[in-house]
Amino acid sequence: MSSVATSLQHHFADFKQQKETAVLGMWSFLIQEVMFFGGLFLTYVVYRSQYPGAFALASAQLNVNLGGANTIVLICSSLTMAMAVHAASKGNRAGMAGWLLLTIMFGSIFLGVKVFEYKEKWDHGLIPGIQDFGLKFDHEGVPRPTGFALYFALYFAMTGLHAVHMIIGIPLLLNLAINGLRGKYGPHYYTPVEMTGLYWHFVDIVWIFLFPLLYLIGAHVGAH
Amino acid sequence: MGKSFPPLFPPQASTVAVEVDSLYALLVAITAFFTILVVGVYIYLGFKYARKSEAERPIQVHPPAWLEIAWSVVPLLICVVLFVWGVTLYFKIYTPPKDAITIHVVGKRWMWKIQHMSGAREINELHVPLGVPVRLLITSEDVIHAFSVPAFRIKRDAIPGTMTTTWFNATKTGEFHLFCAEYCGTNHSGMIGKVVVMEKDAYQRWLSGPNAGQPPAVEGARLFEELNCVSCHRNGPTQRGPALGGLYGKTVELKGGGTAVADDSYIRESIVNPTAKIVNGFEPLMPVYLGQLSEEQVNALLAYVRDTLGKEAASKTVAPPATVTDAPGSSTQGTVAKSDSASKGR
Amino acid sequence: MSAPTHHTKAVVAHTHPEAADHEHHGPTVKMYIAIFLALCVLTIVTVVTAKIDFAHVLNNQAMGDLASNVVALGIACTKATLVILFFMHVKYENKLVGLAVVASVIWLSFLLLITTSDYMTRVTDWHLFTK
Amino acid sequence: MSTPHHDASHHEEEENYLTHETTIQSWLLTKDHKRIALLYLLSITVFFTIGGFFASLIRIELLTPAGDFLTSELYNQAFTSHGVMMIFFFLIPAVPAVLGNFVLPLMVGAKDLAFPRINLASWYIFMAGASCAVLAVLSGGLDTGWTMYPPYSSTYSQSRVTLAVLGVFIAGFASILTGVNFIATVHRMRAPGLTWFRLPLFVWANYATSLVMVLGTPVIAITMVLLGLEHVFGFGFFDPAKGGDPVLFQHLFWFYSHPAVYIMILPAMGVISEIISTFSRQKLFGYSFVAMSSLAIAILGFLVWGHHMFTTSQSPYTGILFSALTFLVAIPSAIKAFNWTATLYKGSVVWETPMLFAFGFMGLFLIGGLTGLFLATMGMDIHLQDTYFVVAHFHYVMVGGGVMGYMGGIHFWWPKITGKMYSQFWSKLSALFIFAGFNFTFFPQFILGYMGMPRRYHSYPDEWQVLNVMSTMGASILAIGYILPGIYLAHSIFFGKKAPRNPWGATGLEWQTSSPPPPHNFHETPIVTTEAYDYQSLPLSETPEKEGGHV
Repeated sequence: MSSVATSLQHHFADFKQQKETAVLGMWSFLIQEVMFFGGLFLTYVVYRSQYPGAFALASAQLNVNLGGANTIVLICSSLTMAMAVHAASKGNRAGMAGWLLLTIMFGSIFLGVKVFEYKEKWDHGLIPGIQDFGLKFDHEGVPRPTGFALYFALYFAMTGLHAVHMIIGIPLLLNLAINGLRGKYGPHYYTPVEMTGLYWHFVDIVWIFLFPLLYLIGAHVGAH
Repeated sequence: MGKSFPPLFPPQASTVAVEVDSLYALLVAITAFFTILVVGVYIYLGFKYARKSEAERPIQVHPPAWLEIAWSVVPLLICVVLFVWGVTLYFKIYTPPKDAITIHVVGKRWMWKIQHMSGAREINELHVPLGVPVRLLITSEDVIHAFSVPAFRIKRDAIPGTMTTTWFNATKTGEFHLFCAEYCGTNHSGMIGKVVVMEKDAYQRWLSGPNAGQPPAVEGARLFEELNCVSCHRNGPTQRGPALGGLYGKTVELKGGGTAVADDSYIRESIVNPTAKIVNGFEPLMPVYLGQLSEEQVNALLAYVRDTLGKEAASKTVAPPATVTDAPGSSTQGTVAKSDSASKGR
Repeated sequence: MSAPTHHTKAVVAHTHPEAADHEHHGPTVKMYIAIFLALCVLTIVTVVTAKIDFAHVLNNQAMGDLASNVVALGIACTKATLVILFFMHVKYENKLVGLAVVASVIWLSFLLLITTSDYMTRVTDWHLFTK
Repeated sequence: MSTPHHDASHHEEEENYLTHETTIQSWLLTKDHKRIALLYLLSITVFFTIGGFFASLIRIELLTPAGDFLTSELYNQAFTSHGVMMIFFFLIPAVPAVLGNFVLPLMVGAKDLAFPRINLASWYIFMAGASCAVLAVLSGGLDTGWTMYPPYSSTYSQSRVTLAVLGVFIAGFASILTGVNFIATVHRMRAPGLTWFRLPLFVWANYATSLVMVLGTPVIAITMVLLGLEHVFGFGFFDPAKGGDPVLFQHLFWFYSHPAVYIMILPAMGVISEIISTFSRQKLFGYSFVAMSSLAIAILGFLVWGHHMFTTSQSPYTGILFSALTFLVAIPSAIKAFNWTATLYKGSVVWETPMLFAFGFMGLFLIGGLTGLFLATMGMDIHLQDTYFVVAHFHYVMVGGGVMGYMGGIHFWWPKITGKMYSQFWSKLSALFIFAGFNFTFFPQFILGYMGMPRRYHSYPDEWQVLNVMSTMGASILAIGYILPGIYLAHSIFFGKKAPRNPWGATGLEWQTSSPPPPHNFHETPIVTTEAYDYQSLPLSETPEKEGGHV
């Protein structure tokens, strides 16, 4: 379909310039993503330092093993993404498409587990503003400490925005796989694959921090 | 102030007003000097070197390094002076003297509710004695407001969930504007009032006039019984929290390390959100009063703990029962640690 | 901030699209798998260590909390660094990309450190400054 | 900068970016940075008009002490709409997205911005955000103030908070994408030989601005998300009743919104550097100091946000840090002002319209910047915080600085953008009206502020009426000053004299191509061999008399 020649946009001198520009642009975009999540991390740091006990107690409501398994799933998707870029750089169309589909699969598993976890929170009434009886009293009717509800507000804001990023990423990956099979990319031009890869790895990194901050701070509370 | 037209300064009616105005005068002078200098030089050069022919190709001027350094360093030095004076003045404006009397201020859309410790209450008016330092403890019931008295050059935000402080010492009798300076909704510009500065004896008469009421410390004592605070915070078999006699202003040791000064803010927080700081040797058993008590009720309890219990001799408080002092440490745990090492609070 | 000007010149030098970078010097598959395994191991380590109550072990609440946080965040930072350097090829890109990563960390720390400095040093007892 | 003047032979009948395609589709789907700049120009002019309309409502209401022209609700909506429209939908995009978009690729000798499709997307995103905000204003209004402080905005306001928050959130991404585009363009798209220290200062200024846009804007985006979640679902992030702290919002908000002031002022400073150098035919005095001061302002500007919070419960220790860093920002600003003035020394100065705007900028920005020192001084700020002093200060910076720079830039590059010359008489009259009207409007507000008049007041004590009437009178003059360009600039498009390639005798690469430029900017990629502002090698044929005199 589209030949290599048309992949070079008119305002660039050559592929090297085009690729370097794209890489720089993508990293600039990722910087803003860091600051975007930064606002959430700040909110987390402030309230956790104010209500450490309530945060640990609230965190103990999460399933650490499930979260850990999901982390491994996301790391798998990062590996398959890296392999997809690698295959693209070698001009291996089928390989690239295959790795991308695997990435989509792992991403979907992650989101599926997330849906399951959200459902569990719904059942326990831990959703701020919507289904929040569990945020006010525990099952024995003892009032929750101040900060308990803030933890879940942060939990949903942080994991929710993370999930939104993945939901945006999956169609992008699918599009790449289709275009890849149609031969749009080759060893000289696979910038879109590489850029989407950067985005996907970034989303993975966000989770690498969300996991200990949200799941692990109450792990020893649950162990008692 | 005279009726000079148009007026340039609000009345100078507090001890800090003169210094604020002096600093202001310095800043105005700096602003005027640099504006006139730069604009003047700009106009002068603009006309002196006006283009005489279209073919003009002026020789490039290369700036000497000393000039660039000079006009970086001179503003820096001016800034250092302003910075130091500004910081000093800031602490002066916000640090009340030890002998200041306390008045509670609660902002609520769209009124200022004021309570004197003698029991007098007023709304949108603040009567104060001349020449006596007055400390204001400010909070809000709903949104953020700001308590502003231009004649005193003071302003402090009234923040819901937080207690802020400011103070003044009035130097002129008369009536002065009181404003809400932080936008608070529909009738923001109606949240105004006046500060009335009176001679000391006139103030005393006013206190016992028609605005008089029950002192907040008395109301606080009643609440202390009614809410059953007394059962846990009194020495005896039912004690489960720190005894409060002589507590005010002392440093307490906190569970998990660290200390806190039992100031107004600490006591307020310990009422509305008691799990935030647990005194060493106790368990977080106290119910949360966040949203359960009005700001006035919290202030009444605060006044009771500060003005009544706080004046009790600290010796009346004893260590909590031995059952809860099994943690390693000295026997003073759970009570006021009589250390003078002031902590910065949070 | 002064970015490498030689890049512009490099761009000018490369006028043949065909000659554009084919010198691929990214990580190998073997390295990817090694990184992946390291990430998995670190995940397991962080879960296991999180279940230890350091406060109980050290017999000190504050030190215990600190230890848990340092271990959890230390592992998270290590994992993130591995992903950034290898999966995201920063180790193999030019310095400007590295600068972008560093800048994002610095700006994030501006936001976090200065704001938390406020919460850690708030003054409620202004009598403290009374002479 | 000397380049081969290859296009001298065929510049009369040449196809340009305006004429090569004329369908509506060719405008709405254009990827040409010059056309996107014009789309932005049109849209922000509309938003400026809306914002100006609300400003006039405010000034009419304040003619009398009593609140008798508008109800409190309407007044509160008027100042909120004025602020939201002017800040998020006029000032922030004004210089970067219009002038930067048009001129920056030309200045670096590129055929377009690095990512043309993303550039177009940014305009659509901007319009989507603006539509939400305009809809919020029309469908019941917003009464939270542009600062949207909770818990008023989150819990108490009955107005269209959700829609407005969504609008600001969306529009933020337009700004981010513009920033990403500029950064990649400046790093990777410069013409051969155009090294960093040969770049025009407008490019430096826009580069610094882009850093602020990319590093700061996402924080307001997430803040809007948190506020939206709080308002719609009651998540409680800033609700003291749920353990939240309303002051945290102020930290998050000002982490962006203070640097946002530099998004408005930095590129305007870049415009002023271009204008002053061009109209005095001198290389900008202390070029590298001015370039570096842009970066210094961009970086230091991120570390001062807490000076908006000296009267809150913020720690006084953190306050000291913020105060000190705020004073530090004064240094690079002072360096700029002194170097601009010194540029005129031994120059060849003409007082064309852009130079008049630059002069206006100098005067107003100096007062704006120096009154910033009052507010950085902690003890002084207690008295001045949230009064009309602050209102006057930021109008001097953002309108006196930002809008003056924008107007100067529009008048400077108008011949390049449209290929037409505008009326010298009317444009100079407009510059005069704006300068005089502005001072008349806002200078009395400094005095009102020191008297203690709080901002956002619908009614006020009687003794302040005189100054308020003066302010309203000044605003009427200012309004005429802003309406005039709308007339004579529009007139020039149809009836103006044809503009030559380089009407001002300027040195930037944008003046080496025809007016208006061809669709791909340059017929041959220019090669740069000299530093910026090299008027020595400007050929005599470049002067207005030789080239512009006969058209």
